[in-house]
Amino acid sequence: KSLTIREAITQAMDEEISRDERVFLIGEEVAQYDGAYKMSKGLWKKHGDKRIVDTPITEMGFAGLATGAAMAGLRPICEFMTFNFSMQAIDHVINSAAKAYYMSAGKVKVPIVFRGPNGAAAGVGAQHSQDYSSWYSQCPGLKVIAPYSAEDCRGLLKAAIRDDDPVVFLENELLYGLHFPLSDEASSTDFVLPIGKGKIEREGKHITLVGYSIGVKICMEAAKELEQSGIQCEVVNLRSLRPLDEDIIKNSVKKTHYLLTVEFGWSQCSIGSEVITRICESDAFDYLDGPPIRVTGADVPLAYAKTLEQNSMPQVANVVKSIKKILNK
Amino acid sequence: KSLTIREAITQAMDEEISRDERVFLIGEEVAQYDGAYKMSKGLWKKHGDKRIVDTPITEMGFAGLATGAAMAGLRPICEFMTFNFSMQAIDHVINSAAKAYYMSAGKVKVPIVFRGPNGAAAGVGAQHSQDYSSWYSQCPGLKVIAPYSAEDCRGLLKAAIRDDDPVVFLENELLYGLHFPLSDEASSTDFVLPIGKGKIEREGKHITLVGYSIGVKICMEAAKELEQSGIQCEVVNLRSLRPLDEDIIKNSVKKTHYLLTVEFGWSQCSIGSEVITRICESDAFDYLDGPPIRVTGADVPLAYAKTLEQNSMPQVANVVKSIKKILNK
Amino acid sequence: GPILEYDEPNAYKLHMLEEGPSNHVSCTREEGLDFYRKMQVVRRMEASANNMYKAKLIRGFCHLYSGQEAICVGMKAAMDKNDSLITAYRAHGWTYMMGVSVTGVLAELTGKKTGCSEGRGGSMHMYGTNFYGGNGIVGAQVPLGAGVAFAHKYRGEQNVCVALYGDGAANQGQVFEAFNMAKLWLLPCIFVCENNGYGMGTSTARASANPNFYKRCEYIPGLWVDGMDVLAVREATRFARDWCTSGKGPIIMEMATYRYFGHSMSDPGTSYRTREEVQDVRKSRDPIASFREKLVQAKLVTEDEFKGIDNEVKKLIEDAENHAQNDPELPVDELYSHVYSSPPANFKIRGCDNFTFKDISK
Amino acid sequence: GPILEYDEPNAYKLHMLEEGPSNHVSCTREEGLDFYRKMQVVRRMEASANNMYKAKLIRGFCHLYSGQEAICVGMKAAMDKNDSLITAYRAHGWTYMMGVSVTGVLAELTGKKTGCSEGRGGSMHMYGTNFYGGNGIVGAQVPLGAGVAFAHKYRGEQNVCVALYGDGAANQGQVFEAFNMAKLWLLPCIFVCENNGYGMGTSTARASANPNFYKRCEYIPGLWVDGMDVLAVREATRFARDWCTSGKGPIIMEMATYRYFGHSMSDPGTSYRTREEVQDVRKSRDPIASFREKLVQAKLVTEDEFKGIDNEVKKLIEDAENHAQNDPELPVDELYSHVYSSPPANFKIRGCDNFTFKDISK
Ligand SMILES: Cc1ncc(C[n+]2csc(CCOP(=O)(O)OP(=O)(O)O)c2C)c(N)n1
Ligand SMILES: Cc1ncc(C[n+]2csc(CCOP(=O)(O)OP(=O)(O)O)c2C)c(N)n1
Ligand SMILES: [Mg+2]
Ligand SMILES: [Mg+2]
Repeated sequence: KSLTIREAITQAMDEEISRDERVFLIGEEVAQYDGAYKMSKGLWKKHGDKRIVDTPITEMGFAGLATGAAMAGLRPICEFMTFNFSMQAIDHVINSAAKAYYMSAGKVKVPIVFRGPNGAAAGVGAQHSQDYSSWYSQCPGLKVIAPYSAEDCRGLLKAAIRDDDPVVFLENELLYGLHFPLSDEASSTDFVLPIGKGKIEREGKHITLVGYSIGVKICMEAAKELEQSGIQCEVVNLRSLRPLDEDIIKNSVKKTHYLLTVEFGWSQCSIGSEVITRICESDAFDYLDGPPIRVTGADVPLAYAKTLEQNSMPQVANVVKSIKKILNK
Repeated sequence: KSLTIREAITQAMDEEISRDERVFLIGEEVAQYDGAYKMSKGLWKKHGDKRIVDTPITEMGFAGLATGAAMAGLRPICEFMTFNFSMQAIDHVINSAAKAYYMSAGKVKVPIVFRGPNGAAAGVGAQHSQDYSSWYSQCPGLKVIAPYSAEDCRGLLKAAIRDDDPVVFLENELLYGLHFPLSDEASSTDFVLPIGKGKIEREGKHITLVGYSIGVKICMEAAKELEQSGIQCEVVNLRSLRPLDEDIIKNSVKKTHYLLTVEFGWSQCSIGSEVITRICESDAFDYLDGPPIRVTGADVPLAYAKTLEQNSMPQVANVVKSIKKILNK
Repeated sequence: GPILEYDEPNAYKLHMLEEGPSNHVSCTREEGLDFYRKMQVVRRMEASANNMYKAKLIRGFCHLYSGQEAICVGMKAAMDKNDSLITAYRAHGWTYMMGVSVTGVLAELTGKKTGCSEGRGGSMHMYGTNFYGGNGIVGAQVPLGAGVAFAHKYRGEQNVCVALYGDGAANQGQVFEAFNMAKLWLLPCIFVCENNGYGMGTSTARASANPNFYKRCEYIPGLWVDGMDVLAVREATRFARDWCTSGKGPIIMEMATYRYFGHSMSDPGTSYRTREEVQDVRKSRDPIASFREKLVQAKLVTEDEFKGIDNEVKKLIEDAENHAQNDPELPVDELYSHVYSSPPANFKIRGCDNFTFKDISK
Repeated sequence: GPILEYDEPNAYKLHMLEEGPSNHVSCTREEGLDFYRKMQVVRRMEASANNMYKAKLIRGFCHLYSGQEAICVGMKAAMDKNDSLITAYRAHGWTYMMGVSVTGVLAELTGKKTGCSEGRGGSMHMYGTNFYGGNGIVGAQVPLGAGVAFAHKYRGEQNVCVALYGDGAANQGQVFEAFNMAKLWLLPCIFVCENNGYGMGTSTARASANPNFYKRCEYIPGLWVDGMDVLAVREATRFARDWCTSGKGPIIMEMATYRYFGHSMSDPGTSYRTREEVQDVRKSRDPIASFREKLVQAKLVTEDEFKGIDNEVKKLIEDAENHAQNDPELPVDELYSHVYSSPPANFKIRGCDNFTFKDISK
């Protein structure tokens, strides 16, 4: 059985909205328009105005409203049309949602999911292409998920909606239409994945590639390409960025002795920086036989023109080249 | 001659406002009230309504307005009462200010300085204590400065105001009242420091401590304490977080073979992560004789109560302990 | 029983309302005593906070509610126990009125374990049943409050959420965003602007192009209320509550009030207004003194009875102050708890260095 | 010379204005030809963009201005050459009117070096002299525009900034924040809401509690304008400009208009409105056809003359299209330039991996 990412996410929302009366979806164009990227296709028809709520274009307002509703016991799924617009509302994500449980000594729970596409799509320019992974993952109180496959999306979005803490769920528009196989188990309405656990997407022994979201795709493609040169890459799909599954990376590095991270966001203070630093700070440091390095988005605002754009985002070639360099091949 | 940080910043603004007709200060309470933290003491009296502008409490609005004024050729200093409130306006800092020059192929310059206290003050709780260093430093198009001493503040704030690019200038409230010596050279109205260059605050040969802002203070104190145990720490004051002065860190690490970073912000995707990763990716990696590690704020929202608060922020003891561990002393 | 009653012809001004609350206000002796007592508790509690701040027992920010007591007491008197409320950082009075003990408030200010947020929150971050804080971000509580109202409506409850904000906060864009959604969706939300004349050091005239806060929204009815008259506040709140629960959607109230102290403890509060201005309000509009006088003149309560209450209140505050000063802080280790409500398995929180970790998984 | 003149009794509605623009509008033959030509250029330019998008020569977002031409042409006709302007992402028409060539626009859409942003910006990010974009963040351009007006005032210039936004954008809080500062400081800013009935798939009635956008601010005068009548637009803009430059502060204009295409190219634009609705507007309110008809009826211009212009315009567009299709993209290396205006010494920009760096210091 195969499923697109879009279908996986729509299904996950549909199932959880059906399962729990308190769950509702709120955001711009999520109801009557079926979502700007059609992520809520059919949900308004099926669940109606109460559960699927179109908002005015006022991110700060509706993210605040959704957060307030969560404090009062509902379980909103708050869609940002893209996470670029979450910057308008980021104070509510951080100061209202992430910190409330702590500041209130546990009196105020905020079970909310902020979701939507994050990072670059195709040809949408600098303002619409930022990757907020590292910003959100920096903040205690939040859980942050960056799924890759359909299984990730189903299992982790359902888990996020059921979770009692605020969760930021970072999708990727370029993946929405891709098909992924799905096991029977993962198709069950009861299927959830644990937040905070990564997954070995591919086993290998020569180098550990760590990615998240669309970065995993590049890792898998590079791994495939390098197979021919006899290099066996182990690919770690982080799935969760907070908590970060340090153990899975450490164990892999202890086996392979080399580490490369891949992401589409900017390099400075990135997830890659964090992964590499965690390894340095851990006992896995002594296992490193070469410098751990990053493949990331170029350190520029993203240009619109196709060639410029492509060359500002990690490609398989960047990964292959980097691996060959560190492995001295 | 000695000067407080507060005086250094007020002076720098005063001099630049006097020097260039296009420079003005805008923000909440900056004029008639002399600044919430008295950072603009006397400036309104001296320069009047046109140059020192009190705003309503509307961060998104006035940061946008200031950015527009910069696009149109003025050179605003936009004060955030604290950077916590810059979250309301962060879309303008990033999408309007940082990306405009690139998106317009150089047609739209945005010479603006966003400044104010960043990170924790004393007993102000979780919402008022966040360190935004790594968020801003991640973004191309911005220059990001985090000064430590009075010399840093004078030289870098004046440079920032004269710079043609948008600059984020991250001060620290806990440092405002501290006195620092100031050389004659640094007292000159023409004194500016280059953005993008760090400074060796203290020479040493056993380990490199890298800090910024108040982190440098902790490094200096730890270095002093360890001197007695015969450990000579080299302290790098980053000064600029973007661009980051990689060379100064690399050269120091090549000399000392050990690296420790200190900052008050949260650990994940922090400046420390970036510094460590840059070293790993560079030729200095091979010079490391032990794991590079971080001292950071604890991974929690900051509590109000004094003991909790203190223990959530790096103390000299954390640095000393960490150094002794890595150096096996 | 005997009642206090009088006409308050200038207690309200209306915006987009055909009819307003009754100008004839009244209360029973018991109510009168109760309101007086509560206003006194808030007044004395803030005086205690003021003292403890000066004695350096309270740190950071500390925003006193003194002068504004009639609002929390009058409004609460008209609220249902299942109604909700959210306010800004000037939260002590409201915290008490929403059911937290004086010890809960004062011990929070001194950062003690017995504080209502266990000392984690401080002055700006206090919470209680149906009370969503305390918020340090000017204006942020307004959409949050609209969201709480959304939840009431979603569940079909006959309850309202009261969302309070200052005259300074009234200019924040998110307030208008909340107005718009509240009106579109007819949310049972009472938006309350506590207009005390200043946002920090800035007078309403310098911050707001329209300083008539009850007329700040062209599609939501507004009600200006004399916020120094506890009975007018109660009457107006009843009206506003009825408006919302009858399905008409949101309403805005502007409470004309004043703050006696500086913005926070570090502000002497005299550079942007005169001492005379403050004295004037204290003399002519003080919500407690004026209410007391009315009760005395109506011969409902004697001066002796008031003294009795005052003494009681004094004791209550002293007792709370004792706790606030002598109760323990949370143990240091607790800094790691309550970051997450459901921590993932094997989750360890990092402390300030790479050798300090705390396992918080359940 | 001969002129076109007529009365437009329904061209305006006023808010907080005693007097409005003249209902008697007129233009000379030369002006008439000029306006027609410019509207046609914009219309055809968008048609070309539409075609090239379908041919996959344009990527990502592409928001067409078709239907709204009278606004950019009419407003520009009343603006001084030193006046400034900023708009949202529906920017092609305005970019052309602010002095960028059709090639500058179309080649930007195809991502070519000859595009006005060298292909770095795309549909939403075009700029020109006194033209501050194109902005992809709904509402963000409004305070930016107030800031440009602030700069005009700061320098004592007799100029205004026009800040345009959509009906959907009108609910963004930062719009109200900008209104407030503009009024407090009497900034020479014309806030223009281009009300085309929909923000993406949401009608004004579903998004705005008050869909009368000229009456959205209770302290700034407002002017509703028939945005399909180029002469009314010009007349109203003259009025608004005079208002601002005479020191009275900001003014709001609501331009009643319509968009013919979907929101962006991926939106068929038919799920939230009927095909009939679109056809109706095209037939009865089209800004170009109706203006052409008026000029013909007034016997100022003959059909043949119009055909002549149409042919000229067609050629202009074809030529630009040629450039857009055949001009080169920037060399890949250019992706590193224009990140900073004054790059620090020895500054190297990192590419996608640790083996790709570009030294950009001067
Ligand atoms: C978003 C934001 N901006 C600025 C501040 C700093 N600040 C705290 S209170 C305040 C004044 C608010 O005045 P008002 O809303 O009138 O409330 P009052 O203090 O009078 O109760 C300011 C500017 C803040 N906490 N949050
Ligand atoms: C802050 C923000 N939120 C959401 C979007 C996505 N978005 C782009 S255009 C648009 C609709 C805007 O409608 P309107 O203001 O009426 O302008 P029109 O498209 O009709 O010209 C939306 C929701 C965005 N670009 N920015
Ligand atoms: Mg106030
Ligand atoms: Mg529209």
